[in-house]
Amino acid sequence: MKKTTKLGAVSALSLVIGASAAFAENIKIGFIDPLSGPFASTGANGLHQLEFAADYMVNQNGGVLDGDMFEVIGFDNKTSPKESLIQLQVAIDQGIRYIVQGNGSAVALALTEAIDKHNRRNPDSRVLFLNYAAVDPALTNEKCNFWHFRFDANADMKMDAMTDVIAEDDSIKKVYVIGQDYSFGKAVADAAVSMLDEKRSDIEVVGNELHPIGKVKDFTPYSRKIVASGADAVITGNWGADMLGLGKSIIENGFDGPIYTYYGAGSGMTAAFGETGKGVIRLVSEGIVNPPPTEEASAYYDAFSAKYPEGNVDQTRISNTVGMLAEAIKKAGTADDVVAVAKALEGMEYQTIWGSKVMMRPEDHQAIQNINILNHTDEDVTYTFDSSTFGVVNEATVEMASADIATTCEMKRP
Amino acid sequence: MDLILVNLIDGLVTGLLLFMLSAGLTLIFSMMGVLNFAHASFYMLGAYFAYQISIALGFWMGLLIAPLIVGVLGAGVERYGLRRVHKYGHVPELIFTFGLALLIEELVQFIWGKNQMPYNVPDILNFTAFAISGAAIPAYKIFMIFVSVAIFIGLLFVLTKTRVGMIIQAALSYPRTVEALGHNVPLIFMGVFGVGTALAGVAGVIAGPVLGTFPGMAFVLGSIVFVTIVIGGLGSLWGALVASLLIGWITTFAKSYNIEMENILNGLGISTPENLDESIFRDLWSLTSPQIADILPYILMVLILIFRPAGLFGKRST
Amino acid sequence: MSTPALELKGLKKSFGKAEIIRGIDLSIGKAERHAVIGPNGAGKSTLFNLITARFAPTAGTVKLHGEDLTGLEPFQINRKGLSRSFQITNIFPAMTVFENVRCALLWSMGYRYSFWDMVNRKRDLTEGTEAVLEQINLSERSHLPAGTLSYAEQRALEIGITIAGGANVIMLDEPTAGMSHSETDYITDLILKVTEGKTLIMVEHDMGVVFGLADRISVLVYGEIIATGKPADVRADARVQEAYLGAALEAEH
Amino acid sequence: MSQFDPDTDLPKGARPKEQITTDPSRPSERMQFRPLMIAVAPWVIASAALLMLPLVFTNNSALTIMNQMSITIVFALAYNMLLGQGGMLSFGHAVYAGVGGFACMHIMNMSDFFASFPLVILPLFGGLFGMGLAMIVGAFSTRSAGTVFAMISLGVGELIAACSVIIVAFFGGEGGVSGDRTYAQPFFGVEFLQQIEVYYLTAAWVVLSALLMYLWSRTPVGRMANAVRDNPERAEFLGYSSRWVRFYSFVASGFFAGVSGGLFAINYEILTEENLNTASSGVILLVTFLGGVGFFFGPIIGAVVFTLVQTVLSLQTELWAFYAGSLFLATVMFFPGGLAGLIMMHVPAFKMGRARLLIVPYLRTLLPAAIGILGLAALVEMMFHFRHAATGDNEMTLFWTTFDSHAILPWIIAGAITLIGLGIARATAPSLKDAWNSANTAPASQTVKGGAA
Repeated sequence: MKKTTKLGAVSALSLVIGASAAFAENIKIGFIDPLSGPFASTGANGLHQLEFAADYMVNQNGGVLDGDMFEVIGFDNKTSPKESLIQLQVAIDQGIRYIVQGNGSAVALALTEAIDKHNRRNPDSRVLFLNYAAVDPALTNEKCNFWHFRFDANADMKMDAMTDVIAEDDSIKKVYVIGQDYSFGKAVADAAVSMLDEKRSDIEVVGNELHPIGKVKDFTPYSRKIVASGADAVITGNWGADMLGLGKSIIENGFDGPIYTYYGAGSGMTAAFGETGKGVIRLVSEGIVNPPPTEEASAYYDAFSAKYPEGNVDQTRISNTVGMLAEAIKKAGTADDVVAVAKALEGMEYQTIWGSKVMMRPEDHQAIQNINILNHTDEDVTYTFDSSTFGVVNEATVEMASADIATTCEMKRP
Repeated sequence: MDLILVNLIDGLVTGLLLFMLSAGLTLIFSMMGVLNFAHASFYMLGAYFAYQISIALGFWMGLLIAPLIVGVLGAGVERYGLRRVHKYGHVPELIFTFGLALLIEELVQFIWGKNQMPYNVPDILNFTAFAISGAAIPAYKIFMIFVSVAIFIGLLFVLTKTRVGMIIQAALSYPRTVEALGHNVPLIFMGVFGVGTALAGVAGVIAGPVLGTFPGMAFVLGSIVFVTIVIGGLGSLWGALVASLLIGWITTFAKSYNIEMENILNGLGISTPENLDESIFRDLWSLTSPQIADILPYILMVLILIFRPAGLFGKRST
Repeated sequence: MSTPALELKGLKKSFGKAEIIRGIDLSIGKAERHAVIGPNGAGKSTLFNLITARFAPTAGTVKLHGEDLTGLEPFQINRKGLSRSFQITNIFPAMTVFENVRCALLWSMGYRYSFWDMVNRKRDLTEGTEAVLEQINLSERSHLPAGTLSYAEQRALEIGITIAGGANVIMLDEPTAGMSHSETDYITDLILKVTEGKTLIMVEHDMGVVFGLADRISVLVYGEIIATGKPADVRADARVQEAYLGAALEAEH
Repeated sequence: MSQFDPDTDLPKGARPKEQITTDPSRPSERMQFRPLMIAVAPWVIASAALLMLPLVFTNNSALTIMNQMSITIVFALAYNMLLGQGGMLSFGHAVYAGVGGFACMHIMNMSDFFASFPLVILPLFGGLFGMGLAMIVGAFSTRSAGTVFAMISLGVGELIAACSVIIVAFFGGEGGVSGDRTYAQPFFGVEFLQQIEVYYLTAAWVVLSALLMYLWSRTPVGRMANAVRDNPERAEFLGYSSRWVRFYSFVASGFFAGVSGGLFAINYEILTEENLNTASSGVILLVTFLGGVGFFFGPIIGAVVFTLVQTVLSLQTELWAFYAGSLFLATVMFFPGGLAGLIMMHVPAFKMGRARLLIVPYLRTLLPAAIGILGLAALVEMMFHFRHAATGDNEMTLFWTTFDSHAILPWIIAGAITLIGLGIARATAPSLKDAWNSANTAPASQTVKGGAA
């Protein structure tokens, strides 16, 4: 917040007098995500985690290269692709060469194309796009480009891990797939059906449906169908209010099997699920906070909690993003030549503070890492979320998940 | 089928909740001509206030006090805001409520932050009332039905049996005449606005625990409330009730049964194109009723406005 | 005999159970000045609204120059040469006086729904508007918003709007209602001047105006015409005197 | 005398009884008595300003923001053809801009066709598609004005917005439809690779569209739109069908909305669901109203101010929407004519040559008021920081000053500034009022008809 305000003032001033603002020593990282509007909570939490990671992992260790510090600047895109593109331009004009974004595949798709075009048209001010959470497989497949790096596992990889776990659970015979009616929701559903069929053809998909995104006020009718179908497990890619609404409604209407989710924790959701979600909500994610994997991780989390008592480290990949960027800059020996930094990132193997390894696959700039299935509970939770007594505890780990997953990416390198 | 009965109950809950919002709005709209875009914001305020009160005094005090606060706030908005704008005409009034909705959302975020609030069903109601062939009906839903019906009966009683109600009914049809008879129309406006927003507050209090208490809850509700009162006919309480229930049931049933467009079209004698994936109408063919359930009320509204602009129960053209 | 300018046959109108117009037959010749009089609530304004298709009749027909108007919209009737004013001043208050009159000229001058002509670059429009303003003595006021005019001026403007389009059948609904003596005289002269050679049908309460202007008079009582004829004949009609005129005539004599 | 017809006495959406519009016809009338020069002058000045602006604001982000303003200007002017000139309140106008834009994106992706003509005419296609959709919807929605029209526009807007995620073939689902503008035929060697080239293209279209929309308001059907807005019944008795007049306005508005969509497509090279949704429709209503619906140039001011608030102020503070909401409320409560109305309030004083009487009183009242309001904003920001900033992050920067938001002194200073500023403004307000009255009253020696009412 502090930095946002200060740099905002500078940027506006430079805008008014029409001067360029590329003078600082710092390595600037532009964070373009919603900071106002309905999805502001996720965006603001992400910004806090990024600022903290930059501070804790880089700046407090003396920075990179010759003591250059990471400086995170927040830009509010209001979840709008249009605003994102405007803010991208503002960020580039401020001398920012690293763009971090995660919320919303629509925004990510708009940004990756805009950055690709920008870099082609303006070789002097090229930027890299570090995507920490937009999971649309297209970003590392048909829409891939040299400037985009994804530090999260994509939707298919997460589904691969999720179905691995489901396949091993013999009590699951019937699965219900439900999601939001848009590209990501459809991708999740398609992946679930095809992968379940491949791994456990005896599992019956008793329901597969899409509901309007962000428009459903009451999920009861959907829950009724799920309960009536006799499903043993539910798979959903829902996020935000749609996740909470669906989850609460399913449980309330008498379902007690596991609900496998992509985005079922943090941002107030863990607190809101509370007791009702215990033992029901399963989350597919990368990175473990419970049980604490390493001492380093515990120190990191404790420091974060001291700074943001109400915040969660619910996206460990953000710290990986910062760590890997710092490594790449060190390796390239420059922060200004983003092509060199990108080349350093390609194929990098990185030991995370969370006790696992991340490999940036050069073919499609997709991070390969462990994927975990976490359980929402209040037992044995060291680090709880949302100032509640609940948190997510690791239940199963898929090592270096989908390392060989195919990609259609035809990377064009400069 | 048993599911029909379950859906009837679920649709009833949705419809009655909608009714609590639309009842106030239809009175406000038909009396004052104000398209109150901030109505859903008062619903949100109801939920947040109730959450805050429930932390200290429990759910029941929240149910009692929160709507009162919302109503007083609403009356204040009418007295110090809308009344001032009223003389400029209806478009400025509408813009005023628009701006107010924006401001309330921002204020809520300012005070309570951006996350969802852990506002939950009280323990005493947190059990399954009964189950119909495996589908659980939570006790809280029964409670919601009771509250809504009680409010409807109360409202009907006030409007038809009391002196104030008579004046309001007269003011609905002939505002100037009522003024000429020496009634204090501005005071009635303020009262109606206050009561209308308090009703929205009640809806927020009881809906918050099940539908979620978050800054976007007013936005998610959106314009469906306007759709309800237009379908029902402006100024008609019965119309609002019928339209609310209609919308509740239509959306519930559309979501509960996967009616596929392909079946409908085939039924109409149109055969599925061979290579569906390449057809430009492929999205139309793969349409299912749950996908469009929430836009059905809008289709219904447009059709009604084209063929019966007064709405189902309206006496005059909107 | 030539076709009458306006011909009503068996015209009826009910609102619910109340029959307001109970079968009217009336024929008004070309260039005739015809007044419709009658006590309050006799249905005079309703009759006007039926002729101009503001209301749809329950039964009967209206013919303009022999042409049946049934089922036509007000604007279509206007285009056939019938124009009317209203009992309550009905102008465009936010527009200037000039603009009011010019709007009334647009259709008749053939501009229709044109979106390629610039109104202020059209000499014929400007001159036509100025001519009408001249006729109604509002040239001085032409650039004021119409809503700021005095009541009598607004009535004069309304008459101006009504006649501007060049209609040959003019209907005026109580043009002098609520006016002082001098204002009434002013409007009466104006009506005489602007309806020269046109068919005029007017509803009026002021007997001075009626007998000063009208060639023929119809008396409407409870939705029926009880007498039609020259002023002198109507004045002499016993039923009329009984039903309506008695008091007024006595007061006048 | 009652102004109201007892039959239709009730408040209606588009009842013109207290129309806040000031008549735009008057300038036109003046025009005929004045040389063409004066009519043309504003357009020449505006065009010159648009040409020169990039020399002042050189960086790309400024150009991007100015492009965004231009697009909003075209859209807001198109919207005001409905709201201000035609008295029709639409809650779903974004769909016409959006569909025009989507059509342009699809044209961009038809590589052979797109390569056969220069990019500059692309917005024309957007306009035609916007117009086509407006003709379909207008066929049934323009039958009546007021609430019926408003609600149909809302319903249709919601339907088409919902289609955007369902009909993927045309709207591209969540990700939208994207393309590359540079594949068009080069226009005199210009390939529109750079922001500045796009800026001039957009600026040319803004001037052209604004001019056409202005001229439209001077045509017979444009004049009758005003007449129908004020008094549809009277218009019918002048030979015009209210419905058809509304239809023509609606279609023209759809055309220019589509043009703005085409410009959007060129600028951003992507269209998504947000170009169609009701939030965008609501924003354009607010923008238009903020600028002032009663004046042709009102929406232009609204578009400029709103874009600044949304894009530049949001860089400063997370609370930008809070300030935007307050701005709308203040405008609607105190200046219902919008910002343009506020400016035009001063015209009588200028005409009488007495505007200079206002300068000193304005400074005396508005300066302290502005300082007071800034103080208030500072308090709000401090409160926000106090409540939501990270623990230990006590330091905040406001108005180029860094301080500790948990210390008492900054609060006292901000509070004092607020109180003193607003206090002085309040104390000097009566003298401003007097000055206003005297500036708007002609001196006794001179008689001016119909002075300031």
